[in-house]
Amino acid sequence: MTVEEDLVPQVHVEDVPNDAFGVIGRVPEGATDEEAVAHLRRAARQVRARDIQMVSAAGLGHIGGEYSVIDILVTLYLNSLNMGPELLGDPDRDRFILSKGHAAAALYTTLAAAGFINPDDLGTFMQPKSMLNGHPARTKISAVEASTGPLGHGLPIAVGTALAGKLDDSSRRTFVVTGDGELQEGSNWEALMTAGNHRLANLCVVIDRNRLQQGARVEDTNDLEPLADKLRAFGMEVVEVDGHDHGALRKVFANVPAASGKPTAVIARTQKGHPISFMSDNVAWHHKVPSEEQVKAALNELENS
Amino acid sequence: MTVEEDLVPQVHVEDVPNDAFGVIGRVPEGATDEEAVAHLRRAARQVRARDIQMVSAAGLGHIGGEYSVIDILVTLYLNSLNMGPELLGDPDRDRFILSKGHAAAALYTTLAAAGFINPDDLGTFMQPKSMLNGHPARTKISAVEASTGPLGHGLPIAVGTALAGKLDDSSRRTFVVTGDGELQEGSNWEALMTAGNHRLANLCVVIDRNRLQQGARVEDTNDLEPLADKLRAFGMEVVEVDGHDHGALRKVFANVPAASGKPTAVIARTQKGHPISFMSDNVAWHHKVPSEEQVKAALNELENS
Amino acid sequence: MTTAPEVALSDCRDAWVDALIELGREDERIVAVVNDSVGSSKLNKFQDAFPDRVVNVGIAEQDMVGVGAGLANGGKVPFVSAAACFLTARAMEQIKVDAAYSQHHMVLVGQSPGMAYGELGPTHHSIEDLAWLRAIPGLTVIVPADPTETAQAVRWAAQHDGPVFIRVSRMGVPDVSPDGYEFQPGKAVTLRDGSDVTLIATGTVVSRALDAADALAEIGIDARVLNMPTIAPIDSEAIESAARETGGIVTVEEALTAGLGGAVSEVVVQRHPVPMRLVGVTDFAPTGTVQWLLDHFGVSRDGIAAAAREIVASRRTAAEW
Amino acid sequence: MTTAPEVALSDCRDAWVDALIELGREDERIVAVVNDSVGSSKLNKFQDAFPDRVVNVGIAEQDMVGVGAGLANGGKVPFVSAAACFLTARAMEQIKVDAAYSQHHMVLVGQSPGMAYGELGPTHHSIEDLAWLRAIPGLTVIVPADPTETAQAVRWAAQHDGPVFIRVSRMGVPDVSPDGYEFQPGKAVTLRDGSDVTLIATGTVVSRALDAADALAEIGIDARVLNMPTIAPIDSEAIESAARETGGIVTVEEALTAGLGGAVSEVVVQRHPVPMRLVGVTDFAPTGTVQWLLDHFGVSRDGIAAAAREIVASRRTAAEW
Ligand SMILES: Cc1ncc(C[n+]2csc(CCOP(=O)(O)OP(=O)(O)O)c2C)c(N)n1
Ligand SMILES: Cc1ncc(C[n+]2csc(CCOP(=O)(O)OP(=O)(O)O)c2C)c(N)n1
Ligand SMILES: [Mg+2]
Ligand SMILES: [Mg+2]
Repeated sequence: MTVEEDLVPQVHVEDVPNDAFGVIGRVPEGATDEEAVAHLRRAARQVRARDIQMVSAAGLGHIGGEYSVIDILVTLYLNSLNMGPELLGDPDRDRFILSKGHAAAALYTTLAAAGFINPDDLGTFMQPKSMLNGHPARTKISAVEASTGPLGHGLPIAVGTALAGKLDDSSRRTFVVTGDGELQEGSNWEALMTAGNHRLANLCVVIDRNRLQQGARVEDTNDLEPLADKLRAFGMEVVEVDGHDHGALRKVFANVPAASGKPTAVIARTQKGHPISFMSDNVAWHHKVPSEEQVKAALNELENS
Repeated sequence: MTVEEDLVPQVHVEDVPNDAFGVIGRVPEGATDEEAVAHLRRAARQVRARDIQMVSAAGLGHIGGEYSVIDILVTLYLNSLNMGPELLGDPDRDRFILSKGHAAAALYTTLAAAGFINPDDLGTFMQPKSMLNGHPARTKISAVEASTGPLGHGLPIAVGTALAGKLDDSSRRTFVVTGDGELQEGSNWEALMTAGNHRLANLCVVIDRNRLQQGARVEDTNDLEPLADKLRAFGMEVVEVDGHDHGALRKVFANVPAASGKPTAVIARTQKGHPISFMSDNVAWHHKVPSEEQVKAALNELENS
Repeated sequence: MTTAPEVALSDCRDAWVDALIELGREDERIVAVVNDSVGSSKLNKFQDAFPDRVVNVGIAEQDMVGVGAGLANGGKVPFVSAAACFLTARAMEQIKVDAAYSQHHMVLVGQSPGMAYGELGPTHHSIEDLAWLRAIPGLTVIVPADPTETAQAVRWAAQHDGPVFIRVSRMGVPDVSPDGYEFQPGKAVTLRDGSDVTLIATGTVVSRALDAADALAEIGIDARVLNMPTIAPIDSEAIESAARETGGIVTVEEALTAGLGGAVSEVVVQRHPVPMRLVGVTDFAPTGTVQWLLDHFGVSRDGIAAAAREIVASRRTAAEW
Repeated sequence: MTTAPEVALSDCRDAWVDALIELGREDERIVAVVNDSVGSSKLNKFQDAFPDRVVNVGIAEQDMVGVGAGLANGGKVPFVSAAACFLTARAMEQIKVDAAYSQHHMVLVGQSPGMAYGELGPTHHSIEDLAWLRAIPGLTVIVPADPTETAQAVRWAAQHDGPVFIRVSRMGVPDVSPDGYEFQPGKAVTLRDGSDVTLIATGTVVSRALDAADALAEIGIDARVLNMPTIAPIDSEAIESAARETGGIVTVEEALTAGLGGAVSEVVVQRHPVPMRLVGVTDFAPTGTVQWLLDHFGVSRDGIAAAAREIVASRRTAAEW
């Protein structure tokens, strides 16, 4: 009884489809744009499929915010980040921090797709003593750069690692994904001020702008607009992009560091629950757990997407 | 040995000039603009004189930020606030919160000038068991609406009391003064977001924009510029004013609530240590304690100002 | 193993929101302040009843507590409600300064405390809150054990002219309050008399202490059980009597043992030193459900009973010397 | 009253910054992170030596600790230095999650702790920090007593692969470390042997405990004095031995008694219950200088001696029964 009961259906774990899932790997070197995008789309579809099965089986998760961020995660890990299992010990590797740590299942699945964790381990999600607990922990998974979960922590940490990179003249870039509701936390504005004034061009803040938070729309809670103006006034180079468009995301990430010498803030327009018809842009799906039927329906929609 | 020793000269308390100081009272009803400004200038001069004596005698204080904010405090308490000793029990009284609580001595002196506390009690500043400790405490002085000292607390509290006023359709206005360095605290941006979205027109945030913080210039620490853009992007009606010009301040405060229906943010351009030649705009005077000679020199300058 | 009879378990958030709605009807000054936590605080019903009296500042806990203090200054009686982990850790200085040092009449409601968030992990567990908050002068800290006590604590806090923290549990708990129970701040409640050892428990795990007392009775150990709903100020008299009369104490909590355990230890050593065992959380938790974790840390019928047996055994050994 | 001989008093911040400069020379990874607190941390000399290795985020403590964790991730060894009151209260969740739960190699330096800010009042006092931080799993909490111990603790923390909090005092303290002293984490230091009662003190007030032992010696009470520089993990062995061998303990700290006092009480009741007195701060302070306040709260030669005498007297009474 750890989440609202009405959000958790009776699920018979053995009846939840449990697709085979394997390491997908990065976009191959030399791939054309089209090939790259096709690779990422395929990967995102598989990640979404595995994710919903995990959440349903565990009876816990944040499927809405996972589906909104998966295209970003997949593009970063399978395409844009200079980071792979073989680079974990490299101080100059790019860093990625999922500040909206409640989307942990999406991160774990993506990390499996990228070869950082064993796909078989995904089945332990939320199980006793699993390294895959509800929010990512750096002490449990070596690919996790920062333990997150409480909102508003990831961006200051990202500023720190970017600053370290700058001090060392490292080629390292740091990417951090925050929620949009998360930007209500003042700690983020402290960090943005620091990033802007230090002109951390090696920092890229991606905002998963799905316009929903836990209980309501962001604009009905404590609105962020005009968000781009706020970010610019804090010294960011602001880019807006369709957060489900792998091709567009690739280009945006390739532009980091920005020519202006400023940190980049990417407002990634997304939808919570994307692309599932009954979940999309629906606040109820922040942490609702899908029933077996809903899992099947979602898998079906994914297959045809 | 509670502050850097080099900031605290040997002071013989009995040799510190100790001017008689009495209740000055509000600008009289029906005063012309000129009369009002003359009243406020005189009051500010007396408050500054008493303040530096208190700080020197106590061997503790924040004279720089006190002198930058005194004209604002005096204008509010002796002119603009609908608040006086007889109104302390009135729920609809205007509220004032000194968020930069380290300027406590300036507040205490102004409160004495306005008749809230006995001028004789100013002599107890920082003494054992005094109600006048280094930062204002609401449990010790009935005119103090909020205990402050840690930066970044006053503005959220002001938002709360303004919100309560709005819920009750009260005529109450809430004024809060923050430092400029203080705006590095994220809690302020949380509060500004809330104020902007709730369109708290009954709230006026005055920023003591003296461009210095404790250890350095604000721009050399973590710059706030473009400050007006930031505030506007957070939903404020922004006004800039010379923070030492009583006439201009009166007008600005009279315009609250703003016609736009937004909360007002006043960027009050000030100088730390104003108007003393050897203190003005000098970061060393953040919490340096003046020697007897310096007190005399300052009093002399004040008399001729 | 005999099967335990089915016991009805309640989510104390229901009692909390029902009490708040009643209070809201009686007193216009009552408002709720939240951090995007309407649902997780079960405040939807309150919001339906009083749409203007919920202030949702979004995900901004410092602002939330500061705004609460300001609402109090402005004549309201704010109930500031958020997940206990974020409310306490994120707004600690606001709790210290704006609530406690300022002695504002405001109520801080820590939702889903302890390890209620189970598998969501240590970032979402509030195991430190009791140790943290009892170290803030002037703040009353209440940990209700069941719906009855929750409702009464909420009601008491609404009229207490000072800052109060109340932990509201979501983990299902059985009723433990005696018939006709009336919550008294700062007072322990004897749920079961006994002379061999005393189990002092608080909140969600009071029922586990009662179960342990049953287990101990089966092996001839007569355990007193105290419910300690107020952690600060703590009931020193009840603790001293327990020490004198039963010669040993086990504390039981869904929190780090520096919480209730620490508070009781400090009284015991100064008033009447006797052997104690501190049962509670001792580290950041591994992944697991709250029930699994409680058992993992020994905050279980067996774990508590074993701790009590250790005390009794050590005393017997000492007596044999 | 005889006049005490003149004793040289030191500001431990000098030892802190000198040690940091030495470390900075040896290890490029060392950086300082501050919240507009270069001067109050006495870091000017470090900044002069290594202008690029001071990260001043301005008045923003959450960001400061988060940035510290990020610098650690980026290969630096950050010393995050700010007034203890703001560092701990304002960044509590960052300390819990980014430092402790994440087990980052970073050092949190709480400057001017306790009531060092005297007349500036309770908002600037850090009396809760020991109680708060010892309730965070995985965080080492060190309270040096003098310049020697400060320098050694800083040096130890620089090479310890995990999060450490060090309290650095500005209030003048005399040297108390024995010649050739070497700080060992988690280990108490016997400064004076004795068999009637043990005074366990930490930080700035260890010297007051030594003074109290002198006073007690004058009336024939032979007090052991332990310096307890590590509050977490606490030295349970030294505490148990003190309890067994001297039969009574007084704790002494410039903090709320739930800090060192609580930590020692919890060990005593579980290992070897004996009478204790907890000498420390018990409430938000009135206005006053730090020396005046310490005396006000009885954290003084006389207050400590009186507490010890109470224990010895109660034992004698008990023995006479
Ligand atoms: C400090 C903190 N306060 C509250 C929460 C509870 N919480 C978890 S997710 C969430 C909503 C987040 O909204 P958003 O940032 O927009 O994320 P997304 O929509 O992508 O899920 C909240 C309030 C939290 N995790 N941390
Ligand atoms: C949370 C917090 N961090 C640090 C301090 C220490 N401090 C006191 S005054 C000050 C500088 C304030 O600068 P500013 O806001 O510009 O005030 P002013 O220049 O008007 O004195 C600092 C850092 C504090 N009081 N509170
Ligand atoms: Mg969102
Ligand atoms: Mg300033």
